[in-house]
Amino acid sequence: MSEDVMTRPHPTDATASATTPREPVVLVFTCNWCSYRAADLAGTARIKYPPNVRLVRLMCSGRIDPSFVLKAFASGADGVLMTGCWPADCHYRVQNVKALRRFELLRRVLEQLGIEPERFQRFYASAAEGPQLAAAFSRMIEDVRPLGPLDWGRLPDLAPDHEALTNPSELDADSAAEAEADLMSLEAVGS
Amino acid sequence: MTPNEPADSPRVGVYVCHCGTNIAGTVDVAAVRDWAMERLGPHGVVVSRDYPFMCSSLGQELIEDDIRELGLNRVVVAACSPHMHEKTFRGACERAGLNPYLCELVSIREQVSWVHTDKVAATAKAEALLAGGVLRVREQVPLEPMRVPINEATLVVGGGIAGITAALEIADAGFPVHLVEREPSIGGHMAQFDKTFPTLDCAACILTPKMVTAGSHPNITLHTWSEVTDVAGYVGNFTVKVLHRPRYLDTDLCTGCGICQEKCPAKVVDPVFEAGIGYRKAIYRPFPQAVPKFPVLDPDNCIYFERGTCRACEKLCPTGAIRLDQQPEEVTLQVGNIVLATGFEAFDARRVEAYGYGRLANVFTSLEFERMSNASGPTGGQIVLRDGVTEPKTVAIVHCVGSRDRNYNKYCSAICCMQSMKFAHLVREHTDATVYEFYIDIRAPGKAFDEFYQRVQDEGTIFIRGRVAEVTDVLRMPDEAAEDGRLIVQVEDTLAGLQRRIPVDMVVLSVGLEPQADAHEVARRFGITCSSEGWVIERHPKLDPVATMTEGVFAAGCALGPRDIPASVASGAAAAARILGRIQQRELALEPIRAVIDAERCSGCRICNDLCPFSAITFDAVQAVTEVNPALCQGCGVCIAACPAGAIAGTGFSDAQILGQIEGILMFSGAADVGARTASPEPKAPEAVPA
Amino acid sequence: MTANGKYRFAMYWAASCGGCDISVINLHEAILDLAERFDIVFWPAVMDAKYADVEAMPDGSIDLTLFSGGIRNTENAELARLLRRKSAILVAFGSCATEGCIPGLANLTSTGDLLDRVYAGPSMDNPDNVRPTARTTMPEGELHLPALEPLLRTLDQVVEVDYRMPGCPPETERIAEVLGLLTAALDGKAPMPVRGSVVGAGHSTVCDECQRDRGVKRITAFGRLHELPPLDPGLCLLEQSVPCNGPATRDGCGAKCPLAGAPCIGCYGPADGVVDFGARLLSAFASVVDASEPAEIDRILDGLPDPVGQFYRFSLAGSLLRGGRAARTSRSPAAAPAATPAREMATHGVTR
Amino acid sequence: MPSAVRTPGQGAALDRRFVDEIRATTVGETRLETCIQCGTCGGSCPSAADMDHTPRMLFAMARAGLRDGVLRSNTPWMCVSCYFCSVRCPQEIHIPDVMYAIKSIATREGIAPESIGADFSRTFVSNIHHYGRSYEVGLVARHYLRHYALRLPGMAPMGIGMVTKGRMGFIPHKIRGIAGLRAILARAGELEAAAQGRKAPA
Amino acid sequence: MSSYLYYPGCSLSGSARAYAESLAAILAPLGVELREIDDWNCCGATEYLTLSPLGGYALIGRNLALAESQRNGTSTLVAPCSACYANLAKTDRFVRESQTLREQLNGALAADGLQYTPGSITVRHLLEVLIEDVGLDELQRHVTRPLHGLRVAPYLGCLVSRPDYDRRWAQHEQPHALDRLMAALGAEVVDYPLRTSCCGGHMTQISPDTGFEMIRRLVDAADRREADLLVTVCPMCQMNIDAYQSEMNHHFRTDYHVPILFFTQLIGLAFGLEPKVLGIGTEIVSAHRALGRIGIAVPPPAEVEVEVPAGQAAPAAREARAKRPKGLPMPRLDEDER
Repeated sequence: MSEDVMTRPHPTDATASATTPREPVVLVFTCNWCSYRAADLAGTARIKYPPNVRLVRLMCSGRIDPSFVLKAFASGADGVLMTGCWPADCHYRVQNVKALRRFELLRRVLEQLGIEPERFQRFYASAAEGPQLAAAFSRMIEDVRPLGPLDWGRLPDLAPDHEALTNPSELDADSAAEAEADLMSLEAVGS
Repeated sequence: MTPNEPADSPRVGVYVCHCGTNIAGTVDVAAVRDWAMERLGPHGVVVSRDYPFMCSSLGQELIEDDIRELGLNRVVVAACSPHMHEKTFRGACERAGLNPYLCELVSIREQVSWVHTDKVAATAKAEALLAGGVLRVREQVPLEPMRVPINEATLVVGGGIAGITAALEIADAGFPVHLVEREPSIGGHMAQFDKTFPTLDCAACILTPKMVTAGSHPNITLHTWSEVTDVAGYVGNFTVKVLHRPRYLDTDLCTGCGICQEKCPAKVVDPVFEAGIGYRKAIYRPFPQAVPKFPVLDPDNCIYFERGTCRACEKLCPTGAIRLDQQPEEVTLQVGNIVLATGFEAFDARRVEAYGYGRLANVFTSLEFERMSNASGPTGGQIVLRDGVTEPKTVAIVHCVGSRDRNYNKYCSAICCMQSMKFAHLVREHTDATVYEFYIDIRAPGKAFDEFYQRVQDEGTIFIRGRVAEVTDVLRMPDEAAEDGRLIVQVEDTLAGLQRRIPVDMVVLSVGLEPQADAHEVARRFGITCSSEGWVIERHPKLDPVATMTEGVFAAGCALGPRDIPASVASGAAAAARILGRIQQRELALEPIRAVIDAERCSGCRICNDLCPFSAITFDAVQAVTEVNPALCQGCGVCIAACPAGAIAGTGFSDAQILGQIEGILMFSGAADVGARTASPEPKAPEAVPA
Repeated sequence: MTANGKYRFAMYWAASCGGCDISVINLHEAILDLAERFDIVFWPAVMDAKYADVEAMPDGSIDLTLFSGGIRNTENAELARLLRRKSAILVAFGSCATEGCIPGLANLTSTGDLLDRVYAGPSMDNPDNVRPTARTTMPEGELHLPALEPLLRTLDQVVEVDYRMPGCPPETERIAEVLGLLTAALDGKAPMPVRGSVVGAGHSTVCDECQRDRGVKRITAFGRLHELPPLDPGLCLLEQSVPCNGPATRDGCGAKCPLAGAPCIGCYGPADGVVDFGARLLSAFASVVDASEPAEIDRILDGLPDPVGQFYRFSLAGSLLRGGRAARTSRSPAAAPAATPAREMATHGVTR
Repeated sequence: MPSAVRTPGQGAALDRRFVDEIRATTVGETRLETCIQCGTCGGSCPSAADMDHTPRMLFAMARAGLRDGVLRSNTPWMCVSCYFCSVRCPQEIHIPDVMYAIKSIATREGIAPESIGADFSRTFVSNIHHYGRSYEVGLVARHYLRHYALRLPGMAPMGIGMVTKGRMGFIPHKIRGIAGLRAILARAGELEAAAQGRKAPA
Repeated sequence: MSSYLYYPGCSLSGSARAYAESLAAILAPLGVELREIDDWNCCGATEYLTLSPLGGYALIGRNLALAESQRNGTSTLVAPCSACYANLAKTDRFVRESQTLREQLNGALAADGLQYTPGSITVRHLLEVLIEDVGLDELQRHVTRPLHGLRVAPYLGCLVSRPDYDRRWAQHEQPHALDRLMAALGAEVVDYPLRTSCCGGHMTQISPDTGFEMIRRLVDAADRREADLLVTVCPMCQMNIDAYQSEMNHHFRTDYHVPILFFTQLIGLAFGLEPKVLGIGTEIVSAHRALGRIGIAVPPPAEVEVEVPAGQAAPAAREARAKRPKGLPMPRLDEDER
C-alpha cells in the first residue's frame, strides 16, 4: 500500500483524459431505487458495458431538471440517457411520470436546437434489470457513435470571419490580447 | 451555479479504495490518487490517498486522522456503491467531528472495475467520476438527519406460516399487530399439507396451535377475507386501508356451529383449499381447524344470489347471524412497519402440454396430492385414481414441472425434490404401489434432507434420472401396458442412455412455486421492487435478506422466493426482530433529503401544488406562498425541478451539487477538452479594470 | 467626476433595437435630473461622438455606462471592451445586453444563412449577389467592415459587468429608481448594490405581481389566444390554457401583460439563481401537463408549436446552450448552403 | 445399443473447439453449451430407438470433444425434424438446427455414416440443381434403384397407385431462373466455406 | 376479396395434386385469392440444410426475395405445405435475428441481383389463414353438406405448430385449431392425441423401418379410436400415411386401413362440391368406404378393400369416452386459442 501524501496542488491544464476523444461520452441520470440499483446489479453480475457511460444518481427521475441535461450537453456530453423505474413502479408512486412529461417537451426543444433525438433517450429499468440496463447503455453508445461528437463546448469554426476580427487598423496590442481571451470565452459555453 | 466558492473554502480529502483486487485489478488506483492531487488540487483537494480496504478500521482511521490533522472539511471516498458503504464512511467522518453529510462516496467498483475490462478506459472513468464527486461535495452543506416517531403497530400481510410467525414474535414482545389474510382463514399452504419433509411430522399438529394462538392473541387483530387496498405515508407512520370483504354473517353472533354449511344445498368444487379435488358448500369454512372459526358465503355460487331464493342458511342459523345484505367495509390502520408475507402460487401444470394435466384424468398436481394424502382431505387420506376408488399400482412422480425451464420459470423451486420424495414415502405408506421418481438432479442440501433421500431409496422407490418428455395414454402396442387406460411415461433414462416408456396408473406432477399473480401490483402498492418474475427484491441478498428497498417494509417467506417451511419461519422471525429493534428506538433518523421553499422567492404560482403524492405541499392563501411539510416530504425532488422561480431548494441533492457533479464528470473526459476549460473555476472573461 | 461636479455618463447600443434608449428618454422631465447630475460624454442615440474620443478618455473615467444590445459582430465586441476599460460602473442594460433578447434568436441560424437571408432573400434585389466582406479594396484605398461573429453573445459573456438590468425594454420607472440609487451610491449616501447583482427588478417572478386568481395547475391543452374561448379576466392565464411565461419571469414590470390579458412572454428574464430560463419554464409547464401516456402528453404538447420560441424568446444567447447547432457550425457565407441538415454538421468543423 | 464408450474416435485426441465449430456452422443460435443433460430431447424423440446415441449424449460427446465420434454417429441422420425436442428443451437449444450442422460437417468431410441418408439428400439436392424444383419421379426412381431394389415389389401397389392416380408427374418442371439460382447456391457455398474457414479449428 | 401471395411447393403439382385441386375449388366461394409467386423454387425440405445450412437458407431466401419483389398490396405469403411453411418462416425469423445470416444470405442472393428485407414478408400456413382470416363462422356459412357422422381424426403433423420460433401458436403439441375447423364442418371429431406427432418425414426413404414404425403408430392410434379417416394439412404427412400404408402393413404383417385426406378436401365436401373436383379418389388408401358412410359417393377404390375386422376398437378409447358417475373432479381446461 502506498502512503505518500502530496500537499502541493499542481496547475490544471486542459488536456483530455485517457479515453479516446472520438468515442462518445454518455451521461446517464439514474433514480436511487430502480435504475441505480440495476446498475449496481450489473456490476455485481460483472456484466460489461462501454466505459464512457457515466452515471449521476438522483433520488428519483422526477428530480431531473432539464437544466441538468442542457448542462451535460454544454459540458461536452455526446448523449444523455434518462433512466428510472417502470411507469407504475415509481418509489415515489407517480413521480417518474413527471420525468416522462419533461422528457417529451425537452426532446422537442433539443430537436429544434439541432440535437439529434438519438442523443437524448430514456429507458426504464427495475432494480432487477441489470442486464437490460447494461444492454441499454451499449445500445445508446451504438446509437450515438455514428452521429460523431457533439462537441457543444467547441469553438465554432471562425476561420473566414476570424481574420476580419484581427484587423490591425482597428486593434491595438492589448485589445488583440483581449480578442484572444474573447475567443476563449466564446468557447466557454455554459459556465 | 458551479463552483463559485462555497461558504467555507473547501479542503477536500480523496481516498481511493483497492477493494483488494476488485477495484485495483482493473483501475490503476495509484494513478487515480496522483491524478486527483494534480488535477483536482485547484478544486480544493488537499490530500489524496489509496488503501487496500478503505472500509477496514485502519482505512477509516486514515480518514479520521486526516480530518483532524489536515483540517479536512470535505471527504470523497472512491470505492463501492453508496448503497454498500455510505453509512460506514459517514460514520468515520462523524467520529472525527465532521458532519457526516460532507462525505461523498464515488462508486468505482460497481460502476467501473466490475463492468469494464480496458484498464486505461476504466482508470480514466474512475478519475472522471471522482472529479464529479469532488465538485459535488464542494457544494454540499452540513445537514442534520430528520427524526420521526415510530408507530408501535405493525401490519403483517399474509397469514401463512411466515406471516403468523412474524405476527406472534411481535405480539409476544408486547406490540400491536394487524394480520391481514386474503382467504377466510389464516394458515396458508401449510394448512393444506398432511406431512412435512424431512421429519414427516404432521403439518396440522404443528401449525394449528400457532394459528389458534394468533387468533386469540390480545395484541393481534385478524383481518381475514380482507385485502390491503392502499398504503400511504412512510416508515414509522404508514396509513393503510384494508378492505373487509363481506362474509355475509355477523361474526359477533356466529358461534361457528357449522349448521349453515351443513344445510347449504349448493355444493361446488373447492379450487383453493382442496386444490380442486374436493367439494365445499356455497357457505363454508375452508377446513375444520380454520381460524377464525366463522364461515364465509361465496355469492358466486350461492343459490340465493343467483336466483333470489333459498336463504336456507339464514332460516336455519340458530343465532340468526346470517346477513345476506352485508356490504364490504374499509378500515384505516396506522402502522409503523409492514411485513409482506404474501407467499406463492403453485405453477399451473396445464401449461406443460406434454404432461397432459387436465387432459389425462390420472395426472395430478402436487397440491392435489397433498390434499389426497391428507387424512382430513377429500379422500380421507386414501391415494386413489381420479375415479375415487381405484388404488394405483404404479405411481410416477415428475420433478421440475415448470421449474428450471426457460419456457416457464428459469429458477429452481427449491422444495420440489424433497416434496416429491415425501410423496414417494406417503404413497408407499398408504399403498403398496411401485413408485418412480423422475428427476434431473436431486437437490437435498438441507438438514437431514439427504438422509431422507436415502430412506426413500431404501423404501424401494425407483429413481430414474431423466426429465419426463411426455405422459400419454396412446399405447404403441396393445400389450404395452398390462391393462388399457394406463398411462405411459416416456422418458430418456439418461444414465442408461436409452428412451423408455414406463406404464403407470398415476402421475404426480411436482409443480414449481410462482409468485402470486398480483405480485407486481402488490409491490407497487407497497412501494417496493420485485424481480421480473415477481419475487420481492431484498435490500441486500446476503446482508439484508428480509428488508426491502423501502424503509419500514420487510418481507418474509415465499414472497421473497421459493423456500421451505423452516426457512419461511426463520425469515418471518427475522423480519419481526428487525421491526422490534426499530420499535425499541421509538424514533427513527431519516435521510435529510428534503425540499425547502424560499418564501421570499416563491411567487405563489402554484405550479408545484399538485405534484406531491405525499401531500407535503400546501398553499398558504393568505401569504400567497407555497409551503413544504418536511415531515411528509420524501425528498423525490419533483417540485424542485418544477419550480419556475427556482424558489425550491433540495437538501442533499441541490442544483449546485448536481450541476457540479455533471461538470466534474465531463470536465476531463475525452469528449469535452473544452469542457475542461469550461469547468476550471478561474473566470474566463478578461478581468475588468477595477472601478 | 467632471470639473463642474457632474458624473460622466455614457450609453451605447450594440445589437439592439434602440428601444432601451427610448425607454430612458421616456423619463420625460426626470431626464432633466439626469442632466443635472451627469455629463453625457458618449451616447450615439442622442448625440454625435467618435470612438476615437472615447479611446482618448482615461481608463475608468466614465462613472456610469448603460450598455444595451448584444454582441453580434467585431465592432460590438470591440466597443464592449473599450467601454469596459473606460467605465467605473458598466451596466448590462436591457434584455439584449443581459441575455440576448430577440437578436439572440439568430443563434438558431448560421451566419451564412443569415447573410443569405438578407442579401439573397425575397425582399432583396441583388443581381450580382454582392456580399459584405471584412476588407474591400477601392481605388481610394482599403475599406473595413465589422465581421459577423458566429454567435450573438450577451455582454457578460464578453466582459465582466457590474450590474444587470433586465427588461425589453426596462420599465422607465425602474430606470429612474436605478439612476437614483446609483447617483446616491456615487454620492456615498447609499451603499453600492452588490457587484454583479440585478438592479431595477424584483427577486421573485411575475406571478408575484399578477392579480389574477390562481388554483392548482392541471393543463389539458395549450392554445393561442385566438384559438381559445373568451378568457376569464380574473383567472390565471396558464390555467386557461394560455402559455404564460409569468411563473418563470422575474418580476419588476408590474405584470402589465397578464393583467392586460396578454400572456407574459418573459422579457424580464429568469429569477434569481436560475441557471437557464427556458429549462426552468419548460420543466414547470411539463410538470403540470395532465397526462401520463406518451401519446396523450404529445397531444397536449402539440399546443406549443414553437418550443424554443416559447421558452427562449429572450434568453437564448444567455442560456446554457447559447443557441442552435446551425450557428455553432457557422461557415463563411459563400460556403454555407441554404440549409444544412444537422446530421452532416455532427461531423463538421471538428479540427482544432 | 452402443454407448459413448464404444464410439469410434474415442481414442483420438479430443477436439475442444468442436462445440465452437458446430456453433459456427449452425444458423441461428445453438446454446449447446447450456445443455443440462436432462434427456428431454431423447425422451421426446420419435426415432430415438434407432439412434446409436440419444441427442443429449451426442451433445455431451461434442462438448467432450469427441469430434469423430459425433460425426460418425447416425443420430443426426435419424432426426426427423419434428421439433418436439426443441419446443420442450428447458434450455431452448435449437436441437434440429444443430443436427443439420453436424450432418453438413460430416458430409463435407465424407464421413457421413448413414450413406443412404446423405445420398438421399444429395439426390434431392442434385434435382434442385437441375430443375430448381423437386422431381419426385426422378428422385424416387433413382433413389430406390440405388438402395431399395428389394423393396420395389412390396411397393408395387403404391407405385402403380401413384401413377394411375396421376400423382407422379413424369416431366420435371424447370424454373426459368435456374441459372440465377445456381449462381446463388454457388455464392452461398463460397460464403459458407469462408465463414467456417475462419472459424474452423486450427 | 382478400388476396395473398402463394407458395404452393413442389408436391402440390405432384403427389399432393388433390390438395392443390381441392384448395382451388374452395377458394372461390370463400372469396380468397392466392397469387402464386412467379418462378419460385423448391424450399429444399430438410435435405439442403443437411448438406449446407447456408445453401439451404439461400435456397429458401430466393423465394422470400421473389415474394418481396412481387408483393403488391399484400405482404402475407401463404404456404399450404407444412415443410415449406416451416422453412420459409424459420428463414425469415433467422435473418431477422442474425446480422451475420442477413449479410451472408443477401450476399448469396446478390449473385442473382436479388435481396430480401427481413420481416418484409409474413409467412403463414394455409390453415392459419383459413381459421384466422376467413374464420370458422364464414366457413360454416358455406357448409351445405355437413359431415355429420363422419369420425375424423385431425392430424396436424409437426411443422405447423413447431418450431414456431415466432411463438404464434398457443399450443405447440395439442393445438385444437383443426379440431374446431372439422367440428365447424359438422364432422365428429375424434380426440387424437397424436395430432402433432411425426409421420417420419423422409425416413421412408432413408430408414424404412423407422419410417414404417412411425406411420404405424399414427395409423394404429386413429384405428383404436375408431376414426373413419385422418385429415391432414401437410402433403408429406399425407404421402407417408397414404402411400406407404400398404408397405407398412406388409412390413408389420398388419392390415390397417385408415384413409387420410387433406382438410381442404373435407371442406370442399362440406361445401357440397363434387368429390371429383376435390381430387378425392386419388388417395391410395381409399376413402370410399368412409365417405360412403355419410352418403358421399366417390369413385371405386383402385385396390382391393381390406375388411377391417369389426370390434377391433381400442377399449382404451371406449373407456376414455365412458362417463364416470362419482370420483374426483377434473381440472378445467380453458378453451385454447388456436
